[in-house]
Amino acid sequence: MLPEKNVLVELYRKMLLDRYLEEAMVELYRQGYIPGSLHLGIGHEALSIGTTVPLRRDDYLVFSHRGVGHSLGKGVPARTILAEFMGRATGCSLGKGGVHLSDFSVGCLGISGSQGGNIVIATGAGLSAKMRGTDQVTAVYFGEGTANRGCFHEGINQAAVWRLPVIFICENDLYSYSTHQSKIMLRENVADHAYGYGIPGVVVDGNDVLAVYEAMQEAIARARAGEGPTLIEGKTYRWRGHHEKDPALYRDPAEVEAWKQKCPIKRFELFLQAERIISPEEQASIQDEVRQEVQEAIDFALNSPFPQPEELYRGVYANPAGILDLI
Amino acid sequence: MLPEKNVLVELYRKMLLDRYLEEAMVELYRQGYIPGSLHLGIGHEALSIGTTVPLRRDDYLVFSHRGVGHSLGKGVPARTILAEFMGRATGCSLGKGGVHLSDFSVGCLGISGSQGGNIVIATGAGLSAKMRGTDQVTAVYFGEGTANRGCFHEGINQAAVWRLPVIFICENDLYSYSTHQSKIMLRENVADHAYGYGIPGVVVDGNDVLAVYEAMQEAIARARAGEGPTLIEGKTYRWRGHHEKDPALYRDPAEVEAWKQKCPIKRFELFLQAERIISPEEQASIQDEVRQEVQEAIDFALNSPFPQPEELYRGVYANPAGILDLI
Amino acid sequence: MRRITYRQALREALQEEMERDARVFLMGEDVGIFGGNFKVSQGLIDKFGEERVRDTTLAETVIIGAGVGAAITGMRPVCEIMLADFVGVCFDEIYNKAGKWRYMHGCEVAVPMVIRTPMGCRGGGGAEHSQCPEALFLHGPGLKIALPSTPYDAKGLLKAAIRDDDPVVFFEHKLLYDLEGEVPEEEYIVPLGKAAIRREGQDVTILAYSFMVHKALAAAEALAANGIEAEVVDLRTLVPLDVETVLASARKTRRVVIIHEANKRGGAGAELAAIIQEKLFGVLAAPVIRVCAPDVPIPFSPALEKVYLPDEEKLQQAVRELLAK
Amino acid sequence: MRRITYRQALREALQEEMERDARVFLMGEDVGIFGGNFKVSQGLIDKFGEERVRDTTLAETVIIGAGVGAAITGMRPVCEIMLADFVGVCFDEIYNKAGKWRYMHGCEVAVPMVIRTPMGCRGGGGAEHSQCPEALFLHGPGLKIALPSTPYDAKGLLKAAIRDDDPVVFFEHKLLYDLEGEVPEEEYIVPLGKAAIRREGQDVTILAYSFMVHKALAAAEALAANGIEAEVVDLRTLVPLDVETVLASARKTRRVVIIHEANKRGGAGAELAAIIQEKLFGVLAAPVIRVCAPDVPIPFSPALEKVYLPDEEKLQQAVRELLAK
Ligand SMILES: Cc1ncc(C[n+]2csc(CCOP(=O)(O)OP(=O)(O)O)c2C)c(N)n1
Ligand SMILES: Cc1ncc(C[n+]2csc(CCOP(=O)(O)OP(=O)(O)O)c2C)c(N)n1
Ligand SMILES: [Mg+2]
Ligand SMILES: [Mg+2]
Repeated sequence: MLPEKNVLVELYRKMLLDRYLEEAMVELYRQGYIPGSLHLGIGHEALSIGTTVPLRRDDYLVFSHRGVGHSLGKGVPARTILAEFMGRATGCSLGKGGVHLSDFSVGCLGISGSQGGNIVIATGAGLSAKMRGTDQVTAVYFGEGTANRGCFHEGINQAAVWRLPVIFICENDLYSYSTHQSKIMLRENVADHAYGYGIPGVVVDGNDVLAVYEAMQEAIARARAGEGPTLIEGKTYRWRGHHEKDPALYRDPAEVEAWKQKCPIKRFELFLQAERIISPEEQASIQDEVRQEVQEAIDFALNSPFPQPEELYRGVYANPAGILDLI
Repeated sequence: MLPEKNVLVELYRKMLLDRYLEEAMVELYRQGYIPGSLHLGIGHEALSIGTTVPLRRDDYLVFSHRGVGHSLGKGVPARTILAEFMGRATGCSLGKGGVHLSDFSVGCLGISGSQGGNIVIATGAGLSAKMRGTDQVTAVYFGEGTANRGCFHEGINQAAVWRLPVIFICENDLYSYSTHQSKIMLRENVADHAYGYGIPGVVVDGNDVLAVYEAMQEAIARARAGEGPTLIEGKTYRWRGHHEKDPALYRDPAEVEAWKQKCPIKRFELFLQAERIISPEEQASIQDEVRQEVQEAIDFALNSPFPQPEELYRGVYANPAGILDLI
Repeated sequence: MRRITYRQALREALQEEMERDARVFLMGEDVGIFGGNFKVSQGLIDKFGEERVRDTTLAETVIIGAGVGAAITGMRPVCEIMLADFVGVCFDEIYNKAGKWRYMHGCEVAVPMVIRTPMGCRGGGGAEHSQCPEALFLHGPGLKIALPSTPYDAKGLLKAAIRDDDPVVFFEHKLLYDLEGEVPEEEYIVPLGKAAIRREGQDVTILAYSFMVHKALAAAEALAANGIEAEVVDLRTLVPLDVETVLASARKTRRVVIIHEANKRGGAGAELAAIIQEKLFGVLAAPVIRVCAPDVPIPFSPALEKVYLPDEEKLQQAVRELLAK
Repeated sequence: MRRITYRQALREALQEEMERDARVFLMGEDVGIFGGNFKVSQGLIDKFGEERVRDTTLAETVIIGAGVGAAITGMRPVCEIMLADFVGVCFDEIYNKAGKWRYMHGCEVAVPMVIRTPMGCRGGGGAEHSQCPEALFLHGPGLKIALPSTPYDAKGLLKAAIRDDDPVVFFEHKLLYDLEGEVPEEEYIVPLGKAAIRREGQDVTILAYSFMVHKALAAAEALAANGIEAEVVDLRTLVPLDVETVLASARKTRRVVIIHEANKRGGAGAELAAIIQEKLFGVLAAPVIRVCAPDVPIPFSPALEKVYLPDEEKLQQAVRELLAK
């Protein structure tokens, strides 16, 4: 069933916002405004947006290193995301996190630097929601590479046994860093592991935002109804290198090109036009709005201060009584 | 196909040896000769013996905390096993290991104190055999509880991808310590996970030594032929507590009794008699021999010295150059 | 005052805090009906039900990881790791997730969780079932570390740890569970970061924690018979560390001996010695000495374990040598 | 002499040892065609093929666990952990398996493996991608620890580590990969356990390793301009530790400052300070001082990272204060 128009517009708007913001980040990174390694999710938008838009504000999200889209989808402002990546005091994690984006006001719980560490944390967030008697859902994200780690097994199995409201989402983009999926697993689908856990495993076209949205809605419904976790795998592709310093020479340019042809945003635009859901004028004005939002975010971030030196020592402990003498 | 008589006798002999030795250990533990926690495998004999007898001397074994049967099956002398458990210098690990039984001369590589740590080590032993171009097989053991740990996932998947000659054997005895299988997994079989790894998963009656032997032979053949790993799950039951201080009150006595009725040794004896493979006289003489072997092991261990104090410092490093000043 | 065991004291702490605060719950392997490997949580499932006393899968990564996830979303988990040796299999979760999640994510969210785990040798545990890994967590920013030595402290520190808004790694010693001691009926807390002077003396300061406090007291008694008066300081927590009490005692006696069961190299004694020599240079009459296990894996054979373990004799010997300097 | 980078030096060590000994092989994430995250193994797959330069799954537990399994059955694996921060996810495998397998199993089998891993801050890595966790392994019996600071040592120590029959945790520093230095064409080894005096001086001893050696040398130059002659000792390996060289230098200068990038509490500096104050009590003219990062998670923002990191200014300052005492 096709979602309401406002949902379709939101999906489109947020996919665009994600794309434009990440494209801007490519530039900002090149110019030296973003330190460290930058992992972008360009190409993944149908998954990051299609799975987050159907969530409620009080649902939890534990994404991973390509978390710009997920954050936007869940409602983190573009400007605090960007300021965070630029190490500014106004960043959503006060500039202390960088890729560790968080915004507890919209349920973005943070990310784990060790890939897959987020999976077991999500199990705990799901447990917490269940114990507190809310119907909050937790969504957690990882790549097909990360699915090889042990915490995938531990986190999903425990959530299955306790029938926790957690949705495990594998963003399968064929590569983990330079390594092709064929080198790290024998089966075609990560979702095939669902069988062993006795939970539903769903494979979707990760470039089809409506298919993703629908699969997510079903998983959310199951989770809220107390029926436990679902493992969703979306097949997609990252357009850029593993991070912005990786030229990704390990991929065949033809393969990259073929996937770009399957651009999730273009595809959704064509659909929206063909179905006459949004007019060309509406589309243009959404694009303008989004461009402006990104520009405002850039201005905000560039004009934001860096954290004060004293910030270094602040906040290690919630209760620092007795601690400071050791610093 | 029924194995040759000499194999059948060996299976029987070793199951008996395992049983008698472990029964003796119950007593020795009670008398204070065995320190620490003692985890016995009484009830598991069809699995420990049925999977080790078909291995070659140069194959590798990485068993776990109930490793008496596996050690015996692979050819570790009863006396060095017992001496080890009694902390004697003559033990197979010089008394330094206790439950960490090892005997490199017969391919017993040791055990991991953290359950499941052996699984990834086995993957490495399999890799080593493959790289050295031998056709050695590695067998690794774990309970259904341990199968919940992440290293199960990491070890099996890597072995699958590299098509390593490793046989992953789950000894499912329904309980991990006090916890029933129903509390730790939704599916009935641990072997159901094989599906996700794209390798064969086999469930056998773990109290039927011939079924176990046959499943193991098939897995060995696959492994030696370079076709990769197999996951075998044997359904069995431990008769005693998790360890010798655990009265196992969490189990229904009727359940225990029902499983004792399915005693793997009794069952095999009945088979051997029904098929007239061994005569009552042969059986009696095997029993006598085994009893004597156990008695000799006890005498040996009781008469063995404890390690000398200097042993404490010896052997931490293979190359201790430059190290000793820190001890 | 009534006397109860360390185990009972811990159980009371759990029970009282669970009664007091519905967010507190237990999870770990076999903590439910079975009551935990050392029976600390025995009976609690009858009071609080399976929801709040949770048997987990045999999977420490998820025990701790889920603890962090629950803690940052409004619960106050008390996670049990069956033996302290197994912190290695969930090390990233304790060290990097529990310890740093707050700071990395904007210093807003608290991670109020307790990781209870039994440590130490008790005869025949061997290299992977006997360790005292507290020093590993000393190096980890964001974590607190408690190591009670008496029933009184076991209860008071555990209650403080549960109420604390930071992650506390709480080490119980296997050989202390059966120890009896005075524990008042009335509610009390032992704050994290306050050492206890277990015995006063002016000749030498012995710093100890957990089970070794008792070895230190035994050694002090024996030394007293020879006219040497040792002051025994029970650190109780390593983070926060009660530097003030430590330095005050060291300033008074001018001689310090540290005892811990863990091996020496990179142990907590190194940090203590480093602090004391820095702060009291010129005050001390002798170097700070460490009495610890040697840097070898823990041997299984009790014949070797005895040689391995620091004890009152080794401590007395070290004190005597130090005073002779 | 020809000059090559630290990265090239490491690569040469790998290549030469792989040529020399068919049992040596590499495994880790993206070490094959990609050449590793820091390109150390680039090109080796062309020389040795996929069998000996193995891309693993993203699963550190199996990278190290399988390394142990291969090492005890006749191979000599060199395992790469992409960043030193991730030792936490395979901690049990390194600390308890690699380190103790031999001892627990009869002291017969050797565990000849190397765990290579890049550590340190390089601007914007944050709390989980910048750590220097060497101190954690210092506490682990059975392990050796190498931390080369120059291309020469990178090659010589890596070759020594690969030939060593014990497990060696080999820390490379991210900021050193591009450093050029003299490396002879001829075969050589830098033995584990021999410190190098990088600069002689009589006023103060600076103990350093890895990247901080260069900060120490920079500070020493600046101090020399003010008439303070610092002796800079590069420890090269923490286990074995060259206690002799350390003590000889400290005995000469009577003042010791330790610098390391890792945070202070429970860091390697604690052990060094503890040893030195014990061995040289009465000889030292001042306490042993540590210049380290503070005990906070590593902040992402470069503005804070700069405040976080120990550097030549902080070191100079500490030396000056020490000499003023
Ligand atoms: C435990 C751990 N090992 C290695 C890394 C380094 N690393 C970060 S992302 C990545 C690849 C992840 O691949 P995948 O899970 O497929 O996600 P993708 O990057 O494709 O989105 C690696 C190896 C890490 N962060 N954590
Ligand atoms: C990582 C780890 N966690 C916990 C333990 C303690 N422990 C030892 S055996 C065991 C239960 C194992 O159950 P299972 O795998 O089913 O094997 P079984 O004992 O039934 O043969 C537990 C919890 C351990 N040794 N290692
Ligand atoms: Mg991927
Ligand atoms: Mg079991």
